[in-house]
Amino acid sequence: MLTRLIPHPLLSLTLVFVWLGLVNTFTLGNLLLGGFLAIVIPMLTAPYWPNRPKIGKPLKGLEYVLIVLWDIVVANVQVAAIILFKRQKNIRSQWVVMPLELHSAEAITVLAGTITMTPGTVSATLAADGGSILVHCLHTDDTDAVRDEIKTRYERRLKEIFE
Amino acid sequence: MIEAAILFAAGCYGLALLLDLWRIALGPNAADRILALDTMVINVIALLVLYGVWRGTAIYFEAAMLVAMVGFVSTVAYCRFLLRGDIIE
Amino acid sequence: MEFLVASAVGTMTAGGVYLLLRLRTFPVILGLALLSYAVNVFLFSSGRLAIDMSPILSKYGEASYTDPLPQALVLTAIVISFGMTAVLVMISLGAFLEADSDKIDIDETDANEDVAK
Amino acid sequence: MSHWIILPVVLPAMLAPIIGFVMRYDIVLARVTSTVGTVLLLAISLGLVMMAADGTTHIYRLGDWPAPFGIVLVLDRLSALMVLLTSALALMVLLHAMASGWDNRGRHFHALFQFQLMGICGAFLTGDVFNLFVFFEILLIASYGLMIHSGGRDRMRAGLQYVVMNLAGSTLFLFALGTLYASTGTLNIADLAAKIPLIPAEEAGLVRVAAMLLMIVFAVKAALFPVQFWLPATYSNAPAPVAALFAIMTKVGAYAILRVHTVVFGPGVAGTDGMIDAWLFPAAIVTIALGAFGVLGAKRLMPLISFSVVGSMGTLLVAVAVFSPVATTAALYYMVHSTFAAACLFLIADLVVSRRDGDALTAAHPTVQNGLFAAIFFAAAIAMAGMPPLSGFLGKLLVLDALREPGLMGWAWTAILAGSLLTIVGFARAGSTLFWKSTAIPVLAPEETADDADGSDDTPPPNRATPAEVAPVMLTLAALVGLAVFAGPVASYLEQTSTQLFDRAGYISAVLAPGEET
Amino acid sequence: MSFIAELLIAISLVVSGIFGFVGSYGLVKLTDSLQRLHAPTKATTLGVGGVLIASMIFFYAETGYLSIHELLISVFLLLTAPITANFIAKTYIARNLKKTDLPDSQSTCGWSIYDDPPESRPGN
Amino acid sequence: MSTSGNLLFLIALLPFIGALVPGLMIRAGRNATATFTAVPTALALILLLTMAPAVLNGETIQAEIEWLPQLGLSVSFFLDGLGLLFACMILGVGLLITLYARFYLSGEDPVGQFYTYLLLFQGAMLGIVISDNILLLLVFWELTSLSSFLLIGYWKHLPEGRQGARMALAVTGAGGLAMIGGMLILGNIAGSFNLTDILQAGDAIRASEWYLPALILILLGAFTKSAQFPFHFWLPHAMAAPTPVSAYLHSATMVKAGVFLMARMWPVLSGTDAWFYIVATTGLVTMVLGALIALFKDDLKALLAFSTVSHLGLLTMLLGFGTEAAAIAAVFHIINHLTFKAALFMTAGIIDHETHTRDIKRLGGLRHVMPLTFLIGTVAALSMAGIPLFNGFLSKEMMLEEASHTYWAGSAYAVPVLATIGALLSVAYSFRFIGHVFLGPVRDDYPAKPHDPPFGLWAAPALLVILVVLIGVMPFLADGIVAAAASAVTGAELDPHLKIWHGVTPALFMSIIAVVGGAALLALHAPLDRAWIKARRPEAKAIFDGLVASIVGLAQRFTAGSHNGAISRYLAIFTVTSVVLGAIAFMGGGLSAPTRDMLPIPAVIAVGWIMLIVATISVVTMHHHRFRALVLIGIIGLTISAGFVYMSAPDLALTQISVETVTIMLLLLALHFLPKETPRESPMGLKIRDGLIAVAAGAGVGGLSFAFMQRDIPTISDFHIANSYEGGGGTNVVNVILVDFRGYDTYGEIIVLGIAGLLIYALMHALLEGPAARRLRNRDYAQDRSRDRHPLMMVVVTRVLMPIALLVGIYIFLRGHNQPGGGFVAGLVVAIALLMQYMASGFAWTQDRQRIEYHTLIGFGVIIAGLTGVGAWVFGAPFLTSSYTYVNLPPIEEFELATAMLFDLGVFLTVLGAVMLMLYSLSRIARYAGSTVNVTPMDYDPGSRVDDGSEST
Ligand code: NA
Ligand code: NA
Repeated sequence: MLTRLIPHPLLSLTLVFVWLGLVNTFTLGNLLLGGFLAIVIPMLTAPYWPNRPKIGKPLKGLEYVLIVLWDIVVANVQVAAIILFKRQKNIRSQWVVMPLELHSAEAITVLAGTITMTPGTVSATLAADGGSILVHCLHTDDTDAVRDEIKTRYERRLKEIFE
Repeated sequence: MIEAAILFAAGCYGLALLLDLWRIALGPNAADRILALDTMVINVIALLVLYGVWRGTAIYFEAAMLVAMVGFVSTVAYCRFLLRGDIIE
Repeated sequence: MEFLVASAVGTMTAGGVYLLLRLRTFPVILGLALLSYAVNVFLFSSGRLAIDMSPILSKYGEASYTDPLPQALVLTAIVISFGMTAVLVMISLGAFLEADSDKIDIDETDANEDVAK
Repeated sequence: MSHWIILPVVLPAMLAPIIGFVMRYDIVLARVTSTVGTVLLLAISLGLVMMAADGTTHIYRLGDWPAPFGIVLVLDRLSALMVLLTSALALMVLLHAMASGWDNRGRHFHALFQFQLMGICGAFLTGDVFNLFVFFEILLIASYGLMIHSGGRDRMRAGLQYVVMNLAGSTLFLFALGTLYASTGTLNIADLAAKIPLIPAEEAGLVRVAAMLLMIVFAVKAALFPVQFWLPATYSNAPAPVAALFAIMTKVGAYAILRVHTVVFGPGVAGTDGMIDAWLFPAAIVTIALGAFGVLGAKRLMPLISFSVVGSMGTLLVAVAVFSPVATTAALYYMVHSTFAAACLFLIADLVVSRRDGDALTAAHPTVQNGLFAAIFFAAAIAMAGMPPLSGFLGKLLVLDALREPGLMGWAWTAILAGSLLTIVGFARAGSTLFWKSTAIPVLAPEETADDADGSDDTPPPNRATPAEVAPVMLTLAALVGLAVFAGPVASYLEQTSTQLFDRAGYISAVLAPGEET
Repeated sequence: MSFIAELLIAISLVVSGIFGFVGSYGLVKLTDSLQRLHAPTKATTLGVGGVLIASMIFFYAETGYLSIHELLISVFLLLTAPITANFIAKTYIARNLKKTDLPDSQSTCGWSIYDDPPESRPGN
Repeated sequence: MSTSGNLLFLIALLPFIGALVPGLMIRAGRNATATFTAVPTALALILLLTMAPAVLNGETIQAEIEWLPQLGLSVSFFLDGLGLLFACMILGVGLLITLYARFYLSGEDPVGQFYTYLLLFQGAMLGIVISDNILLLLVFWELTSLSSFLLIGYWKHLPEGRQGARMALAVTGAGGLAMIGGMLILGNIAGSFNLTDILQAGDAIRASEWYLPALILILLGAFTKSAQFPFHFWLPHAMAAPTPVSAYLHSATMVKAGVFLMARMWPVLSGTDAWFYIVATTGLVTMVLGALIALFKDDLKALLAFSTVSHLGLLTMLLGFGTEAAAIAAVFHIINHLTFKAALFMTAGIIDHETHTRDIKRLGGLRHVMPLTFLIGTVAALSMAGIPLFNGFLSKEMMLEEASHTYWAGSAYAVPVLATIGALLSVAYSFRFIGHVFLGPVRDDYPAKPHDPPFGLWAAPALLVILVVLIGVMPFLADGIVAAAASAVTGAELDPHLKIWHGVTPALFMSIIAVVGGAALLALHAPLDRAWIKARRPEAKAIFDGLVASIVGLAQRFTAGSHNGAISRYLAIFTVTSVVLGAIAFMGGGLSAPTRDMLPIPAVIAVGWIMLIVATISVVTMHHHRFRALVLIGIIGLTISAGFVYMSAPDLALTQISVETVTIMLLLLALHFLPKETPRESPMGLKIRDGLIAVAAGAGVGGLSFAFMQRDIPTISDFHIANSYEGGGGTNVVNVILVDFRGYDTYGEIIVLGIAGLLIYALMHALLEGPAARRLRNRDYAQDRSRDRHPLMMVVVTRVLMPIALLVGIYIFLRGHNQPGGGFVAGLVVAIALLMQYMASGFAWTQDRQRIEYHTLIGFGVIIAGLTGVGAWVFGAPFLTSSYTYVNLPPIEEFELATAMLFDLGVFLTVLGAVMLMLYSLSRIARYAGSTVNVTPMDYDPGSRVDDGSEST
């Protein structure tokens, strides 16, 4: 029953925050309205999200977010430096193939997103069975190092969170 | 100080827009153009928020948010068109 | 500023008219799209230009507002031209699928050839 | 508070979604609803004509906002007349569409039809130029749907051209409205009429541009030279009942010229005085010539009728161009007449063409009821060409009589009379080929057709027209006869109508009067 | 408004402006389409982030309320930017590269641009 | 002296009532039809005769009903001597023709139609002669053209009939149209269209500067109708009609309408040099020419037709003389010509009927086999020749008498000589009719074996020749009617004494010359005929046909060339017209001095301007690459939206950007089916032309907006700002205008969208049911596609984004009344959210989970908006009157409820429904084009590898 009422609790919670963010003033009325919408909208959209991803450790999730945010800042500075100061001919871009241990679609998506947001890498495509990610690396000499860092820094954590 | 910073940021984004335009006009391939347009969208979002800060009002916020939303959708649509032909299969 | 707006309207109109006069449906659609941008800005400019005077009434004190009426007219015009564009797109698609040609002019000899095909 | 005035808009606007969205799987239900709605509309418009007959200008303030700030509907004799004309024509066309089965040859005919009526009635009733634009768009988009109803290659291509032309026209409309608002600060017709005369002639540049552009916009709808090119292909490729309904669409353009360019930029307004007439008149003359030449040169029946519509618009606009009450009376009479005449021709053409292999003007096996069709066609052609005893002749006489000013007479009379001659000859050639020459070809019995080894077996043997199919044509003819027989009373209503139209002060004070509804 | 607030706002704006510019500069400077992909998708997110932070501080300093709706735009961009980049990359690959230009997927299937997904489900 | 006689209405109406009879009676057989057709005619004649004594006494009988008083058109009739004469002729001969036709027409001919047309014609003709209103006269005049068109074309399977009918209609129709002009002028000069009034105003009319145009126009009508040179050529071709028609229309009645008109207008128009020279000369020329041609016609009916032309010329000439004596002669000759010519036509019909030929060269000797016909024909022909003791002699004598003392341009001989030649030729062809048809030996090669016809056929001509002889011997019998008619023509009391012997006058000599000369000429006929056949002369029919063909050809070429389906040219003309007329309009006015200072240009705005200009120019230069053009359009939309934000129009910005996105989606969906490139086919000249037009239009529009942006004016929107909050309950004035002040516009606008949805849906069905569907099926859209249709990442992100986007949509909807936003933008945002889902997981999968049909959404939207408007009626307020209230529900803070929001909900639903229905329709077409249906939300869910029991289906 509760699953039917709130099919995706995390989504509902997000929606309440988004609503408060939208109206940008915290009042009881807004909270009630936000809460109401946070229940109604996921109910309406539930058919489009048939499965319910398991989030094993939400606190790990928070840790992951903070790490990624920090990495994004760093990535920006690094990439900015490459763009501004490196000569074109000295930029060595390479493909990196990332075999995946993750199976959850949500986890794979987060990983791919993280790769794109972090140092000098863009996830270009997935294998048709979701078994690996093709990553484009802006500038590196050691593709294995890149792969390993992604594996240890992100994939391991995501595996903990989602599985 | 804020005024100056706003002016600086606006100048940066203005230049950025021109560079985006340069890339869209020259291409050479479609992916470049889509990328440049997407960048342009993001620069415009920044400018809209910047304008809100400058005028000290929040009424331009929705515009920025909406631009973010539709910018995403249209970028995906442009890509899907090139990838699959039919954007809604 | 006024000059920029006016010249932009003029340029978009010129571009729109040029494309409107092309011989295939797609450029014509693009032309009408450009024209509708142009006419929207034109209509908007009939309320004169104003910076940061959005016609959203402030609850505090006196403020001056730009003319809201042309904005409302432009909104109506945008919506209508959206509906029209959708219809135009669909009909041009229909004409293309029926005739197997996206020429916009109907040429008698051309039409006969098509039938012969 | 009388809500009658808005009923011609609200009734179809409420019925159309019900037909289109609720009853969309049941043609019978749609037919019944559509018919009941149109009959009601006719009854309402009769009521409105009676309401307006006493000469009062009735105002309906939408949203209860006073003019010029809100939108008002204005019911005077002219708008009442136009609404009545629309609904009467609509009923005839609807009956034909149902009897001939046209309405079932594609989706959503009835919903589009009701929306079309809503748009037309709204355009006639509004007292606001921007709202006029909105209702133009409604009637146009509905007409796009009706135009391409049931599809097909030629219709689709012609429909595309129709849409493109009108989108260009709508764009110009907005440019004109922007200019108008920018130079007057108002959109209400009465308010414009009050403000524009105050603009001194030497500062009237912008207003003049607006007036001129508006005239071109309306001219596109009214098929005036040089923006008439779209009409023949559109009308001749539209489904016949739709073409018949379109007979009123050109009149919307003429109406708009009458309303706006009489009340707002009318005679005596310093800034725009004489500007419109100077262009409208020669353009109308050329339009007559184009129509007449087209009738004579047409190789197919539907274009022939379409060109006769062009010619009739020319005659109508020649009278409009004078901008005097007498000429306007003539124009109005001719407008009513030519609407029914065009509709009658398109409907009879449908009866004939649907029983032949296309509308080419060549001799073919005569249809089963050759004599009947020939007689109706003859009568309709007489009306359209302006031969007695039907209303066309009286309309033409009125127009000629109204154009007695020495400067205009030579051109106008020559054009109208020579145009009539070419039209008569064109119709005579067409009719004698279609109905007379065909009798030289023996009628094929149905079984012979079936035995025909040439493989022309895809044309079904011609079937007899049912009374229901013939009745609408007869109704249009009856309208023409009625218009001729009761020409006196009709003309006296129209005389009062044009007097009221030219009473600008009366219009302004009625619309802008504060408070009480009249 | 406190000096600290002003300073923070100014710094955020300047940082934002720099990154905004660099993103587009990279777009023009880099010669390879895949390289260009790195420039705007990274730099502009932080660029916009900077303005948004500035805006938040500004409104907090002005009104005393914490305005959080700026965060929504950031969240939105963070969610969508990877997808956008992914699509653009695929578009480039699909239109400009051959299957052999890419390394092996090291999985049971090839890259999804060129290979169909496995027939793991009935009706798929 | 005039008396009112409402019987006139009945008389005028009877033929038209009679026209209905054959249609009913034809079921009862031919005899019944003929009999009952005769009844109304007979009745009318009897009624007419009851009035005759009064008219002969000099009274006029009048009756009037108003018809179109605004024009001065009334149904008014009057009967005077002239009218009486003609009316009697029309009805009397009508009766005879009814009888004759019954026996003449064959069993295969549709007799009912014939009598209907005949009576229509009779009514029209009768109307002409008793009309007291010249506009009414015009009505009947044109009706005779129309009904004669039907009668001439009666044998519709014969090309001669059709062509003859069209020619007659064209010529007499043209004349009729000219006459309309003439009559209108005449009425304007006289100040009335009533004939009796006009007849009083002769002096004023002749003095008017408009006299000559009126005269010429009216005479054009009369001359064409009465087949006067050079319009005479249609009459012989009208002989394709059945003989009863020829006898009735083309000898007795219709062709006399022109003569009648000249007689009718005689008091008004005659008496001037113009009248004399135009009318008399035309008549004279026609008389001689007609007679000459008649002499060489071998077809009996053609001979009679040209003889009729000649006699009509004679009448015209007499009227042209403008003297009272001539008028008397004309009136008398009208009667005489009627009697002998109708009899002759009937005789010709009998001969044709019996021998199956009308070719004089194949006839001869009929005297022996058809004695009765011979008798009738000979008497009539002798009268035509002007032989004494027959009535033709009397009036011809009077004509020659008048001619003998008429001067033409100072010459005393021109008219008498030519008149004599005319008479001579007339004698010749009359004798030829007798000699070559009846006299001579009996031939054995008649196409049929001739004998005298049954009584029904010869009765009518016999009656007529009895009149020929009676009047010829006792002319005083006609005194009364001729006096009455001639008095009516001249407007003077005339009392002619018709007698056989006028003494030895010049006319007698001329007559003798004519008879002797005519006989001599006939003797020389054979060689003359050979010479005539050899001679080259203009063939009127060929000239006319050539003229018509060239006008038709010209019209065809012109129409096909001008309306050639080249919409791009139509649009070019439209644009040029707008620009040129706009410029002219502007230059006729002027501008006030600028009142506004221009706003400064910040650098970023200048950048925006550059983007807009570059993008626009790029769209134009790169439009051949359609996809690229769409990307560039994206820039324009984005820039304009940003510009709206800058220029205080946040609502516009929101709307513009979301509409633009949806529009681009639609264009992309459509482009999928269309060619991806536009061929480069415009020649350079065209490009330059279009470029010039475009620049002119752009300059015009830009200049216009630049002009008004520099000038301030007071506008009505101060009211809106002042009343938005108090009256409309909202602080977003733009939104309050949209849903309240001008909610009616918005109502219209959502209806446009609703219609668009309907239309697109209907069109989709039409396409999928037509040949387009086949084309779609055969087309392969699958080339070089990427293999991933529904990428995993997109699907996952959409699952989070869509609910957020929906939330944003609701937010924008709820705040619209007070802040930027509203139903329209909200509808688009929600549509975009759904669109995201469609793009991620595909059409079919998403559609399967769709619970509300888009049709229903539109319907509800339009109905809700409408009902909100109608709801105001309950409170006695006009449509769309809004009301609002503030609700205080503790513990929630106060919030506003406004009916305008309900209206906005209607807007929201319609927009959402319409957009989705459009996308749905396009997708259905795409699916039809061969895309397979996906059953899963993403291409492949890697999660399914480990836990197959997941609930993902
Ligand atoms: Na990125
Ligand atoms: Na709004």
